[in-house]
Amino acid sequence: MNREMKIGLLETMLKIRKAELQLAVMFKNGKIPSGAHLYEGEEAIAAGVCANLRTDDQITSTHRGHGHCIAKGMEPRRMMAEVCAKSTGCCSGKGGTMHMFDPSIGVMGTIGIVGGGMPIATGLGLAAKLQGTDRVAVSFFGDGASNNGAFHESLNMASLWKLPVIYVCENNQFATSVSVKRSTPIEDISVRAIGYGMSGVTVDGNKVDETYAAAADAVARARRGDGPTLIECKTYRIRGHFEGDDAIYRSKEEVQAARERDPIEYWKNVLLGDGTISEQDFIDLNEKIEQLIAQAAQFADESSYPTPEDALKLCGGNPSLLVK
Amino acid sequence: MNREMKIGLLETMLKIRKAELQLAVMFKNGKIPSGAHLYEGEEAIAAGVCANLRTDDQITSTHRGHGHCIAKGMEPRRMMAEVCAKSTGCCSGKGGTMHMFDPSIGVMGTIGIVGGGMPIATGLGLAAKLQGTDRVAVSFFGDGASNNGAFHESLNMASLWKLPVIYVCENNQFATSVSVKRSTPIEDISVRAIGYGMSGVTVDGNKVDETYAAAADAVARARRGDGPTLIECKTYRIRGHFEGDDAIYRSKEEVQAARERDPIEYWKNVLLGDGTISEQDFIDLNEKIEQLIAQAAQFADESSYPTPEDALKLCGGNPSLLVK
Amino acid sequence: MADRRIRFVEALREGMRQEMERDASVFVMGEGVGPHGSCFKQTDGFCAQFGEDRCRDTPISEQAIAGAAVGAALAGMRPIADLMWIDFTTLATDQICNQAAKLRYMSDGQVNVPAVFRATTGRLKSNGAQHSGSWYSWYVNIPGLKVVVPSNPYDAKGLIISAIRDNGPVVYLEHKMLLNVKGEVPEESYTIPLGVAEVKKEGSDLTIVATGYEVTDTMKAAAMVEADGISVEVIDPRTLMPYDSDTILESVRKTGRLLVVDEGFRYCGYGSEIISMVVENAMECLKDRPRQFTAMHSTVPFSPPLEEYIMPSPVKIANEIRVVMGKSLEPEVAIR
Amino acid sequence: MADRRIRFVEALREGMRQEMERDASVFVMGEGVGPHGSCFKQTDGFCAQFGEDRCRDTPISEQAIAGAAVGAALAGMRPIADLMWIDFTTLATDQICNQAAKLRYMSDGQVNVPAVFRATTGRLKSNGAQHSGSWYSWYVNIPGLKVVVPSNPYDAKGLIISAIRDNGPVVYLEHKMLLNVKGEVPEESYTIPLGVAEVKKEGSDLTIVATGYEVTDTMKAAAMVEADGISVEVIDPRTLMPYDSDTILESVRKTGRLLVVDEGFRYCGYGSEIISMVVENAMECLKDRPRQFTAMHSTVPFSPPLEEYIMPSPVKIANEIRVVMGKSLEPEVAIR
Ligand SMILES: Cc1ncc(C[n+]2csc(CCOP(=O)(O)OP(=O)(O)O)c2C)c(N)n1
Ligand SMILES: Cc1ncc(C[n+]2csc(CCOP(=O)(O)OP(=O)(O)O)c2C)c(N)n1
Ligand SMILES: [Mg+2]
Ligand SMILES: [Mg+2]
Repeated sequence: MNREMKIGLLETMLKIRKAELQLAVMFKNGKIPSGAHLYEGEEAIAAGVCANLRTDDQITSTHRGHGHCIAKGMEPRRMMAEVCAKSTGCCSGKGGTMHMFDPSIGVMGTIGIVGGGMPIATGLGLAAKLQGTDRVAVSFFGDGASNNGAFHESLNMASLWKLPVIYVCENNQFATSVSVKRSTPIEDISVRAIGYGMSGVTVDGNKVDETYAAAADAVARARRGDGPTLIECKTYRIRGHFEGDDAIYRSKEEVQAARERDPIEYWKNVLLGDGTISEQDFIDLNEKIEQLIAQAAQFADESSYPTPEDALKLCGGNPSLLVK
Repeated sequence: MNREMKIGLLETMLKIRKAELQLAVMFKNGKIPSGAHLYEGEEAIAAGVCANLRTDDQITSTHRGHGHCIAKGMEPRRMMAEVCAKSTGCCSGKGGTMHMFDPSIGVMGTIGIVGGGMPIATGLGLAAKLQGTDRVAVSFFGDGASNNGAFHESLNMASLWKLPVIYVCENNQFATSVSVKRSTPIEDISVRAIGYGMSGVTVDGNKVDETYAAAADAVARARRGDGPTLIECKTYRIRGHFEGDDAIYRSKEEVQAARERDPIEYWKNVLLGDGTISEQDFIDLNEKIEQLIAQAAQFADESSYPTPEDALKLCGGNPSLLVK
Repeated sequence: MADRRIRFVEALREGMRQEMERDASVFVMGEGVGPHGSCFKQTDGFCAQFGEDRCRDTPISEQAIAGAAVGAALAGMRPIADLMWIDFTTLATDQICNQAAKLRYMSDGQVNVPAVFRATTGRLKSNGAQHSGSWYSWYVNIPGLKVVVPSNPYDAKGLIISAIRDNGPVVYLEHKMLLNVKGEVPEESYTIPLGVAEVKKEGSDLTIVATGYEVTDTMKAAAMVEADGISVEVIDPRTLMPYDSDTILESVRKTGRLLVVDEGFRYCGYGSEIISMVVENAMECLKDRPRQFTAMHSTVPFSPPLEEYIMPSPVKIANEIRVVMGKSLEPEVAIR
Repeated sequence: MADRRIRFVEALREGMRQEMERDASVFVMGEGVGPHGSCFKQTDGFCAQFGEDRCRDTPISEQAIAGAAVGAALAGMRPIADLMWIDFTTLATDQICNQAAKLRYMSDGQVNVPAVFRATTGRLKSNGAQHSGSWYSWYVNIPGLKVVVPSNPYDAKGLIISAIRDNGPVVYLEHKMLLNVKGEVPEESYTIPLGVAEVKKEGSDLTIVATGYEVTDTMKAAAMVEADGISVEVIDPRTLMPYDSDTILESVRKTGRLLVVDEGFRYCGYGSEIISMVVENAMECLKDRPRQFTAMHSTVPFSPPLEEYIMPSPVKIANEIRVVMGKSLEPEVAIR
């Protein structure tokens, strides 16, 4: 990794973190009509994985997808405006916090049905192969999703057909209130790769160098035509399942311990330690991104809502019945 | 295994074999209204597994379920009458070849949706546990079914909750015309057990002593409360997928080679070799069962069809609309 | 005690708890129903009272949750499978519709499947495209299933108890906008028979059939149009399948006019069903064309103005009533 | 060439083949579609002509098959996902109804999902409870989906080509009892626009709307009642969603009578939809109550006398026509 890339990872993580914390504030202030599932503490996964991707590579994501969108190149303001249900959002307010798209940069959908993005990513990989490109697809999903049939069918199919798909399991220890220990009778979800004859690896999802390296391997494998990889990234869901979830089903100590393993602190220290950046560099970067996010928040806040009639722009129905 | 049990296994396999071959003839003669998926060559699995079961143990089975019903204790004539759509069948003609039930002996359903029986068996095991019994549940399914989401979700849940369920994968190398090599990128399906933290084993499904022993282990484990087991039984689907399928998607040589590994021949020779039975014993047994099946066929043939109005006996609908 | 007012979710919980106390074969399973007591607290306190065996968290495995309920029911239990949002039942439709619904029939009555499949239904402030569906017309269509959609706390309790005691599979749906609504609910156990509608309000000019949250909207609309001198009769089927066609027909024979208000989609939806049933049986009683007012035929959008636009509301329903009664020339919302 | 008669399955295959020849982005996947050429030979010869990449066998993974079709479609391909029997689509309803149907809308038109979900539908000699369903009313209900049910070889070809070229997801259903029926089919490529019904037979006394195999049964029944002096107009919607309400309404305005014949179930079914649409728009044109004749509301039984009992047939439809026309006092089958 060269200097630029190292700083790029830090920048991406900071962008995600600050956007999420800003959204948490906006949620409290009633600026978000729905709940929102925030990604605080898991930034090293989206950042490390997406740093390996080209613009034409494609991803699917989940209900907790803001970070993946930013890491894949979405402007924070388009993400934030969408979360705030505004016409300037990446889906003009039709999608919302759980449903973001920008095919021009390969964001092929954050999907609100748990596991639902995995078969779709499998199809993105299939298309890449059929089209004779070396494009790859990445599917982000949670520990909870790994127990859904969609996981099984997708990984089996991708391995069978040697599709260029990287399945990134964000094991943040929880699926809503349910600890992974209460849903999954194995230690490492990555061992499931064995059942599909594919590569599987578990990394520390709070260390962006580890997620980056694992994804680099997997992307190279996929581009070579050697098939899919399952990457399990161990991390911790710092916040409640959604904003407003008090998350009393776990101890404060546990959360505190996880907070101390902050992925941004970790990477900042690595970069300070190896001389990539100075303290001042960090302060500058931090400020730059704070500004970016503040502007994005303002943009989201000041943007207008879509006009009601827009609701029907793309809807189906029987033309002769629709207009009475 | 004592002498009686050894002969019992032979007897069960012969019953299944002769019933299936008889049904093949009846199909040709137009006695069966639908197609039928026959079990020829796979008898050692049903026989070996069910020999470990008590009457109150419960099974779910598949579209290829005649053999499981017989092995679990169903009278061949009730099975055959059902296949022939007669009122004397085990479901009075409502179920048919793919849908057989007899809860009094633990046949909780042969299910026509591939994989559909696995979550149900999981629930049977859950009930056994909640009811504080040491009853076990067995789910028979194919290599093809092992790629369905139902497999994944069921095994994970059963292992998580340590349910008394035995998942018996009958790997007969095909799912309709699709060779297991074209659907499943691993050699042994039993390795998937690793992904659920449960026991898994592969045995020769044409050797009834092997299937018996593996099931004995698994049933003991389940009764002890130590959770589920995945048993993969390697076998070969001798006939077409259903009667009428010419199965030209594989070579005659391949089928011939499989025929030479006949499970009944194997077990007969073991029993002759170790002095359990004499040639005359075998001839007698064979004749006895031939008679039984001939009578069953006659019973099925001579039984009457259900009366049309019976169709509505158990159906729902809105009472006030049903009768106009 | 007669005027005890509790929330819908409390009534539902009380119904389940009383059945679990009465019958050891009743148990609950689903994602997050365990110690945390469910998303909307439907099973709050159950683990403490009944233990985790009878109120168990599950993996995110909708097919296995529904299927395990089927299996447990076959073996003599009375499972309540919580599938969270009805939108997620799309992952369990094989088990609900091909298995639960059919096993009794296929076996010629040798087995029963006394399972309840619970889920929340309908919209709730920008839940978005994949968390706002109604879907119940699917389950109404399938022989062997019963479908229950309570519209108030009293019904929530009486109907969940009936659903649990029913020997066949029941899909029981909780509208998210009703969960915190309060109503009078007796403390003692009681049942409301499945298949019996309630006349929520008598009236002489127009029959409105509405279900779930739309009962609330419709009652408000009915009050609004009273000023116009329109007397509306409001019927809540409560059980969507089998549904109480007699009560609906009787009402239509009296009023001569029919409007169905439904949050589901129109095509092959519940509105079409009710209208069709009425005209097949009593068209000559209608003074005018029947109408239905449903969610517009659109994926549910996220942004509030869009979502509001496609969904029924008291004002829109009131306007629709005026249209039906010839008191307004144009529907406010011309597009359905 | 104009009078070339080929079977339904050949017409369908020819339509797919011509599109695969024309457009490299079209491909087929499903269980057994590969070298063996599908259960009913729908893709016979495709592997030889196009290679296994474009005609690929899949594992028994309905959710992944449908989902991979969605993903491939998002990335610019035009997948045809073969789900074998419509009964198995219950395992793929999340991908078909929550994903394929919604992604275009959710993304505000940034993505398209030009996928075809093919499956066989309906009964076929004792296929039993889990292999005889119709289910299409489910898909009709979902905004964003189109639903096509051809009733003859000519339509099979023209409609599959339109379905493949359509930029949205299309559910295309092949009735098992039609697959080997022959009809005139031009060799050259042609399309039949989605959403346009066909008047199969003109008549003056009664409009019958029938789809799929019931078009055949209904045409036979219409011929039978000619002797009674009853002139039946038969309409095949061909596309069930969006459906051609104009053609149906025009016919009903002429005949003044409506009967819907459908193999699906009645409650929230296609029959209820058509009846509702007609009375909502033109009740005053009806001389008498509309009726529907559907499969009885029963899980489909295996045994032939039972299966025949619950299903429509030409004789039963003819009798129903006489009932509607007041030429018979009692329906032959009183119970629906
Ligand atoms: C199929 C389905 N089931 C249940 C839900 C409700 N739900 C939303 S997020 C979630 C937990 C997901 O856990 P995980 O996959 O670990 O992702 P995380 O939230 O931890 O990022 C659940 C159960 C859903 N959206 N879809
Ligand atoms: C969910 C589902 N998909 C497809 C089918 C059609 N089908 C019936 S049997 C079968 C093959 C099953 O293969 P396997 O599980 O190996 O069992 P086998 O027939 O070899 O005993 C298929 C695809 C079905 N019945 N259900
Ligand atoms: Mg998680
Ligand atoms: Mg097999």
